[in-house]
Amino acid sequence: MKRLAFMALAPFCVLLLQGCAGWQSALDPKGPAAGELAWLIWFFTALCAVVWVLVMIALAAPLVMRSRPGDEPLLLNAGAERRKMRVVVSAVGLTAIILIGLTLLSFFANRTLAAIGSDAALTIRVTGHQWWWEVRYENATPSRILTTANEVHIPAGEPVRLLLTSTDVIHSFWIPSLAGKLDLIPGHMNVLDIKADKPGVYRGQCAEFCGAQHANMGTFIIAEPRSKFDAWLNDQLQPAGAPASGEAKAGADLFLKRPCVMCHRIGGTPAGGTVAPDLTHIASRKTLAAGTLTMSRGNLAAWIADPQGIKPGSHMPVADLNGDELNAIVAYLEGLK
Amino acid sequence: MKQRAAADLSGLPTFGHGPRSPTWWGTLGFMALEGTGFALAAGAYLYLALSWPAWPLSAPQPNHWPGTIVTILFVVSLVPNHILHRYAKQCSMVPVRIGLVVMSLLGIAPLVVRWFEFPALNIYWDTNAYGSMLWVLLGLHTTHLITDVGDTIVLTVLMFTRHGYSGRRFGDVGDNVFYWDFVVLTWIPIYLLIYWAPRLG
Amino acid sequence: MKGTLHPAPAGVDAAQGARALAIWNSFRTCIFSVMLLACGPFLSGASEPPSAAAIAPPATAAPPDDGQWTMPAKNYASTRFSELTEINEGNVKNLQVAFTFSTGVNKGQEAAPLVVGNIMYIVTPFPNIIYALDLSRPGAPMKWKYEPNPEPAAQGVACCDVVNRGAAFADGRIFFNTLDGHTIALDANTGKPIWNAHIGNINIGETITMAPLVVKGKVLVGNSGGEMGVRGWVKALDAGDGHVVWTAYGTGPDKDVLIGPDFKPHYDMDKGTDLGVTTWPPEAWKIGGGNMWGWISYDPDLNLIFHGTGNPGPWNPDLRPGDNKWTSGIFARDADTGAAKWFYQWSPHDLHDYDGINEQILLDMTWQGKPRKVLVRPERNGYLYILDRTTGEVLSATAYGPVNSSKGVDLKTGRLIANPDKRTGTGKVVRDICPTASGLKDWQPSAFSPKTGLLYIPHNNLCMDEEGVEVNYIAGTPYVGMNVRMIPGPGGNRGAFTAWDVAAAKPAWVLKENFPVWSGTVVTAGDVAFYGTMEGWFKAVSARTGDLLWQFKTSSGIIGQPITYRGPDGHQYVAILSGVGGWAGAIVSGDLDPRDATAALGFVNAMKDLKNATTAGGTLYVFRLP
Amino acid sequence: MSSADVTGDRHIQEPDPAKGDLAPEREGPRDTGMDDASLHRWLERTWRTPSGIFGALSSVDHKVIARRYLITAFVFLCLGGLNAVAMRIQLSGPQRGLIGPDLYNQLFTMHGVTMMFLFAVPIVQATGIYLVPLMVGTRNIAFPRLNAFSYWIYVSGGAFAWVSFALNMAPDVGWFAYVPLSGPEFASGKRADVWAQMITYTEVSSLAVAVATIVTVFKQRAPGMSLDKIPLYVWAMLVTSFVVVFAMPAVMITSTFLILDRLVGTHIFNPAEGGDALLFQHLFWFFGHPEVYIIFLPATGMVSSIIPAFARRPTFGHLGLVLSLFAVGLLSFGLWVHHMFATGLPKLGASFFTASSMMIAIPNGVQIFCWLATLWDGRPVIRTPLLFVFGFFFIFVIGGLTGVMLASVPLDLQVHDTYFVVAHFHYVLIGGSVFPLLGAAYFWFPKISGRMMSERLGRWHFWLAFIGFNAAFFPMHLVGLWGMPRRVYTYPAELGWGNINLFISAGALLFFLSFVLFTFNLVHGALKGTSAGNNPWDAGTLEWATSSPPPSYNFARIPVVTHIEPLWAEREALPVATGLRVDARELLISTVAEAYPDIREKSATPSIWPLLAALAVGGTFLYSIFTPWAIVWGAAPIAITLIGWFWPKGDPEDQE
Amino acid sequence: MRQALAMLLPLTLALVACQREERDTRPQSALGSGEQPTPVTTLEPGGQRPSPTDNKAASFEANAFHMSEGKRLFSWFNCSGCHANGGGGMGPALMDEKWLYGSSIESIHATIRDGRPNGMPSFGQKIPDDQMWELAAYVRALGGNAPSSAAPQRNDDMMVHPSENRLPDAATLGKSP
Repeated sequence: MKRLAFMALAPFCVLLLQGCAGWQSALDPKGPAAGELAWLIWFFTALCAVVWVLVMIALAAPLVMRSRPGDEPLLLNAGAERRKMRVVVSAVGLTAIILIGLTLLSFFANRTLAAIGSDAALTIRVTGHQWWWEVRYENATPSRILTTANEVHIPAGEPVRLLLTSTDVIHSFWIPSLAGKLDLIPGHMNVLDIKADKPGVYRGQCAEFCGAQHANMGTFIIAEPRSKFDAWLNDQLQPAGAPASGEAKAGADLFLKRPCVMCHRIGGTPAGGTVAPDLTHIASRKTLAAGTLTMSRGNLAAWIADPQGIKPGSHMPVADLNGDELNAIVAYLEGLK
Repeated sequence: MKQRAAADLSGLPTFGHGPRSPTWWGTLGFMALEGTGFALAAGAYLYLALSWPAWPLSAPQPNHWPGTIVTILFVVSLVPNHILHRYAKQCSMVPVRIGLVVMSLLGIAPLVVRWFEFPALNIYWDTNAYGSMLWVLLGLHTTHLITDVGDTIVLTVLMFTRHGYSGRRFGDVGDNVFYWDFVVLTWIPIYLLIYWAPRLG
Repeated sequence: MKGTLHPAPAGVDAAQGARALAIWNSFRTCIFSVMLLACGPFLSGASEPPSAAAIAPPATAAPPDDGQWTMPAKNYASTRFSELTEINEGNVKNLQVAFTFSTGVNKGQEAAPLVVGNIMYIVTPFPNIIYALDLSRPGAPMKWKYEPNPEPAAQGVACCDVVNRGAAFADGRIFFNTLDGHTIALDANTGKPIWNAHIGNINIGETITMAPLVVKGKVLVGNSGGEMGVRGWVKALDAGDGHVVWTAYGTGPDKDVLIGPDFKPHYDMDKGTDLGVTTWPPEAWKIGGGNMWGWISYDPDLNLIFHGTGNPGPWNPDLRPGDNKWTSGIFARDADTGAAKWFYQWSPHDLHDYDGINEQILLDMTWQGKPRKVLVRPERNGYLYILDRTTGEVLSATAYGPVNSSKGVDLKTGRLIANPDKRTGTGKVVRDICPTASGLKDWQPSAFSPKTGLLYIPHNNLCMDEEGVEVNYIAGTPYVGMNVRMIPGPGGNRGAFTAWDVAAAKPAWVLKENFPVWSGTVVTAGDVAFYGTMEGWFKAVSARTGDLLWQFKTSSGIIGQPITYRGPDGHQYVAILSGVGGWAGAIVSGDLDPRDATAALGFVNAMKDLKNATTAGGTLYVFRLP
Repeated sequence: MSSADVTGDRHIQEPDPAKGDLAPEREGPRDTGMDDASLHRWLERTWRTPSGIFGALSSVDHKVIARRYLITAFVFLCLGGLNAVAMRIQLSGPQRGLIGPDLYNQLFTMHGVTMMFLFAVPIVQATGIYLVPLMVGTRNIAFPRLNAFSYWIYVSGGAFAWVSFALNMAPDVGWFAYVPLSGPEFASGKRADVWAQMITYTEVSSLAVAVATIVTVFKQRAPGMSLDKIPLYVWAMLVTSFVVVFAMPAVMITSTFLILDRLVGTHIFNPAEGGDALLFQHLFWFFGHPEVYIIFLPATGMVSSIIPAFARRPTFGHLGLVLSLFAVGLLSFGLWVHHMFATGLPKLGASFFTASSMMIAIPNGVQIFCWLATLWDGRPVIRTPLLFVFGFFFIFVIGGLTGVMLASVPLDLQVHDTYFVVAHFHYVLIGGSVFPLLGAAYFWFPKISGRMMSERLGRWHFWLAFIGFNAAFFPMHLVGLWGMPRRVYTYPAELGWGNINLFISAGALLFFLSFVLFTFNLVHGALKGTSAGNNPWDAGTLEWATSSPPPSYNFARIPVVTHIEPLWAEREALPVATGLRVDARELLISTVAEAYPDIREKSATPSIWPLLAALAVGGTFLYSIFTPWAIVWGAAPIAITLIGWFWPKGDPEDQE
Repeated sequence: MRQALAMLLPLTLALVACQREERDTRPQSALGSGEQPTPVTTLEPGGQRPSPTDNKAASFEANAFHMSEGKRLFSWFNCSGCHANGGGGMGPALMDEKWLYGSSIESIHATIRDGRPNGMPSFGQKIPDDQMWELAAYVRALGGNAPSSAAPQRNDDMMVHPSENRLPDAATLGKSP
């Protein structure tokens, strides 16, 4: 039987080794907050494992050592009971000490986390929508306020302050490899401070059930060196480039004539929707539809042609375009770097 | 398994009043859970009131007079209620019948005034959360009031039938008295919350 | 009241040789006026406080009254003051109807009739028909009419009823605007069109409702559409052929706003390069409002025109962080080139749709011992501003009604001190903001009497709840992003007619009205002030005390601008268009449903009972003494 | 201590001589001195459930009702399990298109709602309904008609939810249905209304059972069963019932607020008009956390019953265990906020809740250590029930320890709402409740059915369940830490969660199969099992003192209790009390603390009215999701059925 | 026979409920395009025309999800800018009994699609057909013309009027907004 139990456990060990990697893992910290938390997770896990093993030993011991299966119920021996009482009381005492220790540990970890963003220079407002993220880079000069979607670029090595809120239902912003999650609640404004130690791409996704497409509400934090970040910000602040080809030109016209214009904004054109992701520089993003598809011409076409097949229930409607129209619009959007 | 007689119960009475009777405990249990409901509803009110600096959300103050009249009626009703309780414990039929009729009327009276309390709130339930909470609190208590008055009336009718001459029925009267105390007591904090809390802010 | 008993037009018997008489009459009045003006200081010195005597419009902007009414504001100084005295405090109670005329359009009649010579011109709301009535003949028959046939679709993009605020007369021509964005010049005598300039595009939500102003051979016109994401502008059209001489935008880069080296704003907050761009999120200025749909004044001495700019769009302030230049402010521009001279922003980063387009009355007065050329502005945000019109410096800003959306104006920086408790934003209802989006006073113009030194302000007394909501910019559709529901203000009276003592900076008296006073006003040298109510009363009150002297119930609520003129018979007449509508009266003219608190951008909630008080109409009433 | 001490005549109160206007008390035959055969005939005639469908529907026998409860709850368990299997098939690989989000969201909501409200709470209460009256030595539960009513309410509530599911109307907002997602704006149609009303009225049933249980324990204990002699299982049910009484109103208030917001336009959760979405979470978790203990505490009672029977000695630290039950019950109300750490509450307050959440581990530790001490000192006989208790230790301790991790604010921010949490609460709920329940099923099945279940199949069942469970849920800890949020109907392939999820799904299937085996064992045992006898395990508590299955009257004569394990203490002859009437449903009411005999009270006779009342209430609730006027229209039938219920019928039971 | 009837009853119930709660977001070509001509007047020389109803209208008219989506789009597409929350403003009120261009869902759909001369823009190219049906269904619900079991409810926003499924009762509420 014990062998059976071991066999059951063996695959876990394999999986354990396989794990830890990945760009959306709490065990693969890439920032001070997640690092602190990963340490905490490992410490708690180790301690809990020790406690568990002790309990299991205590459970197994009488079974291994049992001499005679009982028959008549035993009557109690007051002296033996008292001795045992001492053991049990000390076990409880030990439990209490461990728990107090863990409480203090998490209290101090909390304070460490709170200290991360106290000097954040950059403030980004993230607003949750069903089912995408609106990202707004605050700036003292209003004309340098950038609004984009689904991807958060940050300068690496600097603390960044995120202001989290929502306009519809509750969402939760979670980039496991950088920090713990925090909810976006309508009527409330939450503050999350994050910092990425090194440049990189960190995936995250909505962690509070938010309706039909909760599963496909991904986001990315892209940490870059400061200079690259500044350049990126400047690029993004520019209005969309003019369509390059004739097809793209036709696509731009179609964009304004067909349903796209009702919800999306493209800077530099009359399209000014705010209830859907800003598309001014859509082609510069890594993914489409909040992390659902990687950015490519084919996926762009697939997404526009059948959003309800790819992300059923999302607010992107099927726009009833013919093949040429679809190609034209894709050609246009593809050029919006 | 073999048995041996160890006690004789034949001399025990067949009914009891107050905490001796299981019904009393059942009533107490329901009071506990309903009281929890009241407490949570009141807690929700206070939670919202403390969340919003502009509470009561620029609504006009409620007219407290119907509520105050109800409160007075409630407090007054406690006197005959407890007289009724004494007679119920003595199992004397005539005073109990009179007492129940009185208590039915004293139950209906606040219910009638309660009808005027709702408009006196000076706000609708769908105007804003303050209005919602007022209606919820008042509605919650009114539900209890209606059910208890209905209960009292049924019991009154019952006591005028041949089924009344039973120790258990007198026990029921006692429990009814007990529940009325609950209805009155829960009203006091709700009354203060509805009519006087908005006047504080 | 008495007027209703004598409906027959009088004075017909004197019709022979009326023309000659009229000329003589005007001559006589001129002489009298000059005498009066000359004696004014001495006459009034005895009865009025000395400071009042010092306040008067500049003579060049407010020339002596000729008994005509050639522009809605009466004169370039926008005083709406008539020197006629035939109707006065003593006899106004005898006023009776001289004639009436149905415009045939049952929408809000906000226009001021014009009287030039023997002809009265009235412009109706959409479809903007212009009628010329011959005053020299009994019953004032129609001389001609002109139907511009504007596009019906324009009705769908007009924010607050399909009103028109009047025409302007200059050089034998009548200039007026149509809802669908045309400015048209007609021959005043024949009604033949001379030119027709298409300057507004209804497909992006642009309409024109304002009355043009003709200054030095240029027709000044601005657009409406601050609720549709339309970028505001003022254009100067050549009065001769209608070509655009200059265009000054309300937002955007300096060159679009005609900000050049001459631009010398008084306050630091208005200094900088391309503030019309940098105080907006990227490109938001392109759809940011700042429209000019209200009143322009002109000072010939300084050769400056003064005009306000409308609210920034959308209303939801979360969508446009920054000061949102150059919205909700006032420009002084060179009358020839349009170049901006100075600017002052009434409501930086406007939170509550406080358009800055109200009338500005140009006055010369003594301020702290020094004579100053000032500009008086009862502003929508609730303050009565006195600005030095040469520099744009705020001399004083005093609330003339209940205001809690702000805590006053910092005279050092010139900035409005917003009340953080009343800051609106997405997803929360902010309650009891006073004044409302329609302002303590909306477009309805006030009048100033140099005789009394009082400014007669018809205004609202409303408060509101507001909640920002997300909104899409879709060209040609509304771009508001705000749920609003209005409620009566403190005291429960939704309107008031306030006489404001400009020198003392306090109200002389206040008349409470049940409904907002959405009509303009006129005051005469006979010390009578006229205004109308939304129930349909046309009222004459004493300009000194506010006592109600006379009132007449017209067929519909009044939101028009009263005028007074000397008729061909030499007698003084008072005219008003009756016909409820506008933003405040949209519930009646648009047949809106009062169950929806946010209907008509929230105004309906405060006007639920208006449907029981009046119905739609469109009738001209002209009164005179028997 | 002899039995005479506790029931001595000096404690029995004489009837009050002055009794006003009472009808003369009618006398009937008593059991004193009656021979066993005629006693059985008498009692059977008095207490039996009437025959026929009508009779069955009118039954007020706690065992009959408990059996129905158990079977119904088991059916719901299977339905909820099928939901889970469907979800696991969808999740077995990335981007699988078997089930779309609309159905998936209904599936996991129904899974949660069914398991929490239609399976876990009802089944522990059902076990209590069956066992508590037997364990305290009485003839029926207190308020038997209320008990019958509660069943009808429960079953109609469950049917309501599942019929809605069949009609594509099932709630799809998660079992805790946070606003605004479940609010009027974002949950269109009637799905969230179904959630709200179904919750409200299944909780009515739980509350009714809780009150009945409390009163049964307080007032109907056999003579001599003073507080220190109450079996631990009964203590657990008592504490559970108290937790129900104080926690369930919170969820009723929550769901009522929600339905008010949705149907009549109140603004309690509308932040724009002065409400607050977080209020919902506070109210819900004020119920939701105690809910876990409502499910867990009875299971500890079961463990405390099974362990001494197989360890062959009384439980170690009886008093400690009772006190820890109380401590857990009390503390469970102080840690609801640890479900809300990610909502951005003030840091200091959150730390307080960390401390209180950690603290509840101490009483739980006391329990574990006491049981271990019992086993350590006993001479364990390893049979299937005990195997499941071992499984309970193995699994629940992991669940408890991950619970400690979740109680830490910063740590929770990483694992909250991920599969780590899914793993945690399945370890707690399945390990802490289902495994003991399965053990209890094997343990008490002989009592209920009179037959034994197969020990061989039982062992197979255990290992299959044990391995299946751990294979399904242990990897979830990992995948949660790797960033997989809960309630996702699919996940992208590039995140590398595919293999582990396939493994999880395989484990889930295995776990499901173990229940197929269990069902077979149940049916097989009920039909073909060997006869059990009164006390197959030679256990010590009173339910084993009567026949298996027990007669309709439970005990021919009411036992007199002298010891905490009466059957072990009195091995040759059980002391009993005599003197009750046999022609009327008379049972003994005793005093609260010492359990002195106090009153011979009549228990209610069978009645169809509870069913009718439940139909009236159920109809009203159902109708109320369509119009608030339903409450007004429904009041009349409810009033009529309640009057019918309480109006005396002239039975001997009504007369006194 | 009776059994068959007993089977039929839940089946019909199921169908009715499914239709009310169905959440199809992909256009269903099987339902037709809804492109039929819808006259603005009821005057029809030569006898009354059968009322125009196709599958498409029926599948949207009483569907809770679609009406609720319609409500969302009503504000997203700025319908609320002109028609407020049904009370009107720049455009006419939609919650009253007065319909300038017909009150049927087909007429409302045609109004959205083709526009109307006095200011209603044509959204034919700008809004996918299904969303126009959703909007039309919601607009009908504004006037209390939808089954209350499917009508959308209030938004988590300013209370502008009682929720749509209570609108017919609004008159009895007196002062309630």
